[in-house]
Amino acid sequence: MYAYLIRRISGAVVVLLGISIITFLLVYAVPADPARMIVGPKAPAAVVAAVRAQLGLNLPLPVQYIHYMDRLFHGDLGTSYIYSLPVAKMILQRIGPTAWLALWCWVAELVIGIPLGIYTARHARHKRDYIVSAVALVGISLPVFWLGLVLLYWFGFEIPILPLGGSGGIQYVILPAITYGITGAAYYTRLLKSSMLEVMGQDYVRTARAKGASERRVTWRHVVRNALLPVVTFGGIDIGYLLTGVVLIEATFNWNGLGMLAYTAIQNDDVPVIMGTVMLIAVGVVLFTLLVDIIYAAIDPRIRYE
Amino acid sequence: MSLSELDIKPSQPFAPTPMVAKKQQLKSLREFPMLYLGGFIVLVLIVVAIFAPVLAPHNPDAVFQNGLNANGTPIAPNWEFPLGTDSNGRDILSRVIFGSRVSLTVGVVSTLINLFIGVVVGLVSGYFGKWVDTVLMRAVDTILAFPFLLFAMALVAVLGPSLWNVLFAIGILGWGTMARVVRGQVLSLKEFDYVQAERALGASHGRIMFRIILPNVIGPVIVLATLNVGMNMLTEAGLSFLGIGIQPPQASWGNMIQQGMNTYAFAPWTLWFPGLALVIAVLGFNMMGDGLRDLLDPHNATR
Amino acid sequence: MTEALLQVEELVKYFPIRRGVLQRTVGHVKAVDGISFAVNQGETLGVVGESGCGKSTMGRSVLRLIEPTKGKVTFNGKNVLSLNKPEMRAMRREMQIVFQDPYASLNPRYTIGQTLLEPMKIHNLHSPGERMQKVHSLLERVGLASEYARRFPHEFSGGQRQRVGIARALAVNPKLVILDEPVAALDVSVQSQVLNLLEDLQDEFHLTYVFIAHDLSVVRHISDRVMVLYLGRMAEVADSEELFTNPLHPYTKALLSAIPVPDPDAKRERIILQGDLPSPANPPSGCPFHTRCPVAVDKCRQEVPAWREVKSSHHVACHLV
Amino acid sequence: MADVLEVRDLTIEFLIEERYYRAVQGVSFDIGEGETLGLVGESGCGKSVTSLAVMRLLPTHTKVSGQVKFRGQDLLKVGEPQMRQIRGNEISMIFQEPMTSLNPVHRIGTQISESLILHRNVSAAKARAQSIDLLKLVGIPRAEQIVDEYPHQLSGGMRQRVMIAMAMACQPSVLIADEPTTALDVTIQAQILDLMRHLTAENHMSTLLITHDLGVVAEMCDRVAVMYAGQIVEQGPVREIFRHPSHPYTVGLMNCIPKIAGERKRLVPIEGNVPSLQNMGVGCRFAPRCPKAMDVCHEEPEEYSVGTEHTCRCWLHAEAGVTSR
Amino acid sequence: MDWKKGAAVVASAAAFSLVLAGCGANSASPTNSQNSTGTASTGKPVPGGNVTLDFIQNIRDLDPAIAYDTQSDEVVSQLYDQLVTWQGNTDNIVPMAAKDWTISPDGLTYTFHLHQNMKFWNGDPVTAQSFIDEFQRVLNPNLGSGGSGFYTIIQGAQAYFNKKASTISGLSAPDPTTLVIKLTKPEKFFLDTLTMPFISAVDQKFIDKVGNKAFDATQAMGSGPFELTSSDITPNQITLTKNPSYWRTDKYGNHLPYLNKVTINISNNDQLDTLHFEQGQTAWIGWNFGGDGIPASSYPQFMANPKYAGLTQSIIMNSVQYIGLNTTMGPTKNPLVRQAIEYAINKPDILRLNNGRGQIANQPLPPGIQGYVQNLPADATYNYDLQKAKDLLKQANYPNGFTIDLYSSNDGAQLTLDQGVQSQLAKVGIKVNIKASSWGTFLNVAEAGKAPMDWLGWIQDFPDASDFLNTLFNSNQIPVNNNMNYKNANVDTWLNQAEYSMDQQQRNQLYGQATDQIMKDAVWVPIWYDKFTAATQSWVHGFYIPAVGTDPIEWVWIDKSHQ
Repeated sequence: MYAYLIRRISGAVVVLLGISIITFLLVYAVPADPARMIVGPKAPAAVVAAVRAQLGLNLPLPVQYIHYMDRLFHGDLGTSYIYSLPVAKMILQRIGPTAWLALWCWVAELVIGIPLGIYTARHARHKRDYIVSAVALVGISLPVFWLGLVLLYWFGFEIPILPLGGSGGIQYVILPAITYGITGAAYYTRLLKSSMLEVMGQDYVRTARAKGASERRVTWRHVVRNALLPVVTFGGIDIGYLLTGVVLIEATFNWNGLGMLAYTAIQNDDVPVIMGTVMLIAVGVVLFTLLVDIIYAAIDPRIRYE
Repeated sequence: MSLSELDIKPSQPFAPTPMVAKKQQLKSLREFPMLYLGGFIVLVLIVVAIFAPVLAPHNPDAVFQNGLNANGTPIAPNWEFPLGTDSNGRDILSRVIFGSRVSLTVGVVSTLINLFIGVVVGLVSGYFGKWVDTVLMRAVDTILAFPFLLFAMALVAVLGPSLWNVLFAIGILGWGTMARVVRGQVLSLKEFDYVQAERALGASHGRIMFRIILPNVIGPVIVLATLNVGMNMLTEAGLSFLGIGIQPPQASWGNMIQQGMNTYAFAPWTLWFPGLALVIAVLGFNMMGDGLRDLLDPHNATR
Repeated sequence: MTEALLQVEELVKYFPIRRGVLQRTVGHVKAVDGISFAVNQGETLGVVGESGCGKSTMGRSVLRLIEPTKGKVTFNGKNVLSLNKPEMRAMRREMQIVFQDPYASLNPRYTIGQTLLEPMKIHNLHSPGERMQKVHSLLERVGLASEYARRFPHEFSGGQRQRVGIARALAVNPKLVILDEPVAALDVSVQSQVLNLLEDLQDEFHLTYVFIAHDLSVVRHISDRVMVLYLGRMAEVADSEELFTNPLHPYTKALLSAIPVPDPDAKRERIILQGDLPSPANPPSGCPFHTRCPVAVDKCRQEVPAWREVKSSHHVACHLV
Repeated sequence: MADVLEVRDLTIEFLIEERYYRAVQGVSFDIGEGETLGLVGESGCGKSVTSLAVMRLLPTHTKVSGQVKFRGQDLLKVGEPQMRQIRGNEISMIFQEPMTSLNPVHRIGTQISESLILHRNVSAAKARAQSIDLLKLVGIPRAEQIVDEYPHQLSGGMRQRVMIAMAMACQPSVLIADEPTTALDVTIQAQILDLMRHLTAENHMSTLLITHDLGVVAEMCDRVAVMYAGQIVEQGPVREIFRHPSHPYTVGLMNCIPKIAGERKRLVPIEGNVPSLQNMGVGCRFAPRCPKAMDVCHEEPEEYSVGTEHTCRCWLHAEAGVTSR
Repeated sequence: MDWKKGAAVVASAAAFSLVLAGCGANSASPTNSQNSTGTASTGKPVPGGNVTLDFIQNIRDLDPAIAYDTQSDEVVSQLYDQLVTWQGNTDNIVPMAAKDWTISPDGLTYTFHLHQNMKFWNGDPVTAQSFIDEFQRVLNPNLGSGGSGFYTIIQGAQAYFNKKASTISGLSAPDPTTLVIKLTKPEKFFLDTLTMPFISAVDQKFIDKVGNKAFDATQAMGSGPFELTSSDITPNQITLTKNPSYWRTDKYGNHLPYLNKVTINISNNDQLDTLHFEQGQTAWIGWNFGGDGIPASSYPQFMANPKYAGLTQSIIMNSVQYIGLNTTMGPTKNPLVRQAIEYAINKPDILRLNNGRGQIANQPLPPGIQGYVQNLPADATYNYDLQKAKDLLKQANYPNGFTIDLYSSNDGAQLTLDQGVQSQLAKVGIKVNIKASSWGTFLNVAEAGKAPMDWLGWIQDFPDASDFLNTLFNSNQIPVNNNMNYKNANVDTWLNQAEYSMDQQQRNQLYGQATDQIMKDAVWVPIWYDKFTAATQSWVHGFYIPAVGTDPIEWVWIDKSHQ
């Protein structure tokens, strides 16, 4: 298990290195001059030059990359060109709100998706299955920002029972989470349904029935437990997607998290912030994938890594 | 969010047999209502895209003198402009109709790029295994770990926003899932005796990969690709919403939604109609994909 | 004695077991551990053993579908393992294989005709015009109607598919066919049809068979000589009659006695072996069978028994024989 | 002799593409106290379906008619809760594939305990202790450790022993074994058959043994029923059947098996293929493959008595008269 | 559309608009009148209460030396005191930290006398040195202040900037309340530059403690009317609380400010801002400085809603929106082509796309600035005339038009305008490709003088024609500010002469000549001067749109019933 973990982690490190290089190359290809951005258009050329030198922008690209990675290993993600704040500090402050939002978005997906999955599986190929599946499909076909805006308008303004955007406690979470839940639940519904149908055809389910177990016991102890295995894997991947997809939700609901930070950074060509957030989100995705593998091993005894 | 590769279980050797066996059942609408409804929507979409110049009542880019109110606000739906006008005084119906071309092109072409890279990587990775597999799967991990939307934004920002750059960015970044699904299928298929038989007959690697294995993984790939089309259409809209999408005046539903957001408070139709068109189109592809999945699902054969 | 068509010497196939951070090889599954035999033109060699004994791996190693670790395979005077790619491709025409699972061995996307054309296309046999004719005659030869060429595998029963599998192997006119459990998945009534077909084809085309199976009565029926494998090693080889009437190795004896006989009055002394087959990743020292052998002595635990010819063309690896 | 299980006129129909097809037709048999009945036939003949019908484990949308009497009670008529009390308790079952028949995510002990907890209302701790005893009973070494292991950690033979232990947990009166050794190697098959023989004898259990292997039948059964295409074509004491097979199918089966001893001769196969469910034809179902087929075979034969408790569904024996069952 | 240059770089967030600016606008026609204290009087001010406001943009930096974008300056000006400031909604300069000042007759020496007993929030005294410290920070090239260019006219400032001197020789403090500034040349608008927050009183002791760089968007130490209580980029909220010992008073003797607490939420979403205001959550909408008034996405709604009839205020700002035509590359090299484009643009139609929020422009200078030409000569005036445009194109050998790239920022409203231009120019055969991108990318192209055609806006730093004409059309500003690469020897001469003249009459005349020439050469198509509109809640008083500078938060008070 440990060896497996170490192997997985070293694989993850390779992935992160790849991500850092590609990100670095890409953001440095952005046609905007950071030094000019920092000091503004009226600043004399000498000031621009001084800032350029300070940032090490006149060094060759590979050297810049090495410097960047060196600082990275010392926990220094650089300073935002726009906000003149340490990127690490800006990111750290936003991990919490984003994690909080992502968690609830995820919960909403599960809360909507999993019961529907069980329901459609138990009524597979019946009218009820088709209707519920179609509704779930409409959900994933909605652009999240469009739905978000409509919900925001209705439940924030027309019937003002929820806050009009902004980040904060549970009342701020409700609308974004529901929006995300609606637009993502169908993935779980679909996955759980097909997984349950498969498990329901397994021999060991027949064995359980042959032992005299009730339908409820069969469903919950034998079917759902096994059918959830792929859902767990997907859940991990999904949290990764959530971290990356949180941009739209945050922009729609004016939630001040990582997605918003990254998004404004891209709008402003704020290279250190882009680098930092992209790297962090990638680390998050990689870590969650890793975590899911571990959880998977814990709940599925067949997975033996050694 | 992209699709779950787990939706189509790679561990399960994909049995194409039921598909052929089901040919006679294709008549039965009741068996696969999703497939038919989705297919119908997609068909309508394609027809609309092809015959856009015939169907659209106006030139989509034409600015009408009577297309705006005196205070510069869009005109509500009426006989001349059935879906109203946008903030430039252009006919929304015509733009929605022409927008189908862009959305469809983005959805389909970017999916084809996904498909091409994903299938080749998955096939090579799964077939050759060993270090080839290790290297390629690291690449897939990398591509999947990227915050897709952010990265597409950055890429489009660098390349400059245009139709082709948008679909290139979506295409070049979105193949990870496809590669994983194909690889999983190949891993199980290559142990199948008919593949071994091919080797025993002395067939080359290329022949085995592309003539023997590829046709047998095509089922799940088609399902995934169909769902991907809808997904990529949504991604284009997302990029447009974030300000990096198809450049006007070329109408895409994404940039129409974005433009509509600026006027929706006093002209809600500018947001509603392009949004509705997008939802219906994406739904069509999703339904078709789900229907195909059901059709190809071996579990359904026994039920 | 004439030169054997197929000569296998000390064939070894180890699958590495990788472990740890660096995926170092920490051991091997010794699937095939030094097997030697020869098959003469027109002969049928039966290979029996329980699951995990390496019989399938051996069959595939001979054909280089799995690259053997060590050993020498001589076919028709040529060293198969030293052939380069084009030579190997040409060589594959001479040696073919029929698989166990009639459901997995045919490409579901190909019609029967396409499946049978495939070998001719690969080896560029016959003119394209003649090929279809050849397909029809092959189908008829294996007992299927020629119009079946247009159908897909799922339209056929297991026995019919197995006939197609055989026809595919014959499409390149091979000299040697390795039959890897060709009837194991078939019902008894169909199994007998296929066995008869195989016998007829052997006579007609002077084929040489290596017949791999776990069913002893089938092997007895079809083989001239029989080789018994246990954990990747040879336990006993003898002419079919000799082996079944006079088994020498305790494992062979146990195996024979374990077969249920369709005769309620048959009174036989039954040897029930204790325990499971050991893992080929960690085979027992000395004689691999000693852990389950009812007559094992100390020597069996320490020394690997030598491969000896006990009687004329009856070889056995046992200290006690 | 009191029959523990009486099956009368069992007919099973499956729904395939909106039509019902008969998989089993008019099957009748009895199993006495402590008796082993072999149900033998090729794949698709309906033998497994019959056993599942007894347990009422067939999928919904399956029509089952006839009677399945367990100690006089018709199982096809009892309510589902009552049926659950019988399953695993009075009648238990073991299956062909020990790997897939065990739940991969539950421990061995948990799976054996499940029956005990369901039917004996014992505590988890007690169930565990009993599970260990059961594992010992079926000859599993290191039972104390195995009880906490998962199915994938065991070999095929061991898993089948676990299945048997599970089936034995509540000391049922009837054991249904559906091809219990087909997936096993010969030497392991011998072990398992040996174990089953001992357990059924010691516990005086009635057994329905389903198999395609005539050898297994000859070794294990008191009586045998031969099934072909959904019908029992011949039924009788095992010795009778092997000595005097009456139905051409039974004869054919015996002739087409290669022998392990005696003279090697060319096999006499049964020509043709087993008919599929969708096209069974009319009359005797074996007629198309029967070397002795006559004109009359277009009509459905009845079960005729051909000896003591020996019946045969073939026109060749029509003169013997219909059995009185 | 809202690149109001004068200021710095960009901080466009979201797909929503934002503004950057230096300072001020000269009120052309304020819709309501204010008294001398600058409050819209509806009774005697009542101190107390809290308000919430929305900001469209993130605060970039609260260091007065660094902050150069409009949003940051809004806050910075509440936290820090400058020497002088603008009076109410006029462009009169009035005392602030300096209670009075004298200017030597040669215009080179400025002597300021500071108020006594001014204190930073931590109790440290504010002295003349506090201002000198700030001058040194602004002119320290390592700090990267965008304002350094305004102050190199001070004696020794250039040497200090070049690190050839350790102090600025032109600055001295004979006593703690006297500050003397010596210039190298007379400059008519030097006093104007001192109203900008760059030169605020700063507490060097505090800065030494936290470090020059850490003095950022999250901390501040000033002497202004409000104290920074919290500036948290998460959840993007800034809280200002009343500085209880602030020294300024109103005419009733009340100490400013009136409000106890101001909470500013950074929203990034102008639709949400509108909804917040309509729900009564925020006190007013439309920042003078930090936004372009009521957002385009809700402007028609506001103007049509009788509820807000008496609650909106508008002014025409000292800013201009224009299309620049590159004089050194592409078809627009030819003046005839540029003139053709001038004739082909229908300005009222484009203004309509902006919901009429502006006044049609005919020259770079807004009417509120001295030097504005009331009656342009005919050859510098262009009225919409398609036929003339076509004729000119024919003369220029482009009878069938040509293809050209239009660069702009990429926010939603801007794209609408770009498309308007696109469709209008199509009528004379000019095919326009829109190249809209993020601010940084756009400016990188524009400021290299490489955009064949671009849409920009300019808002001045202070109300002087120099800030427009000299900055944007002097050839010494090529390519960064004069990014259409315009070079005309006469214009250069006039502009240079006006730059250092102390005679306003002469300056006006010189700027008029330059304007005529620039328009004849058709360097820009000026489209409109921005109209700025704000709305307040009925319970909010004292808010006015300042002519120059930032919003008067310190003058705002609210009804007792809302406290």
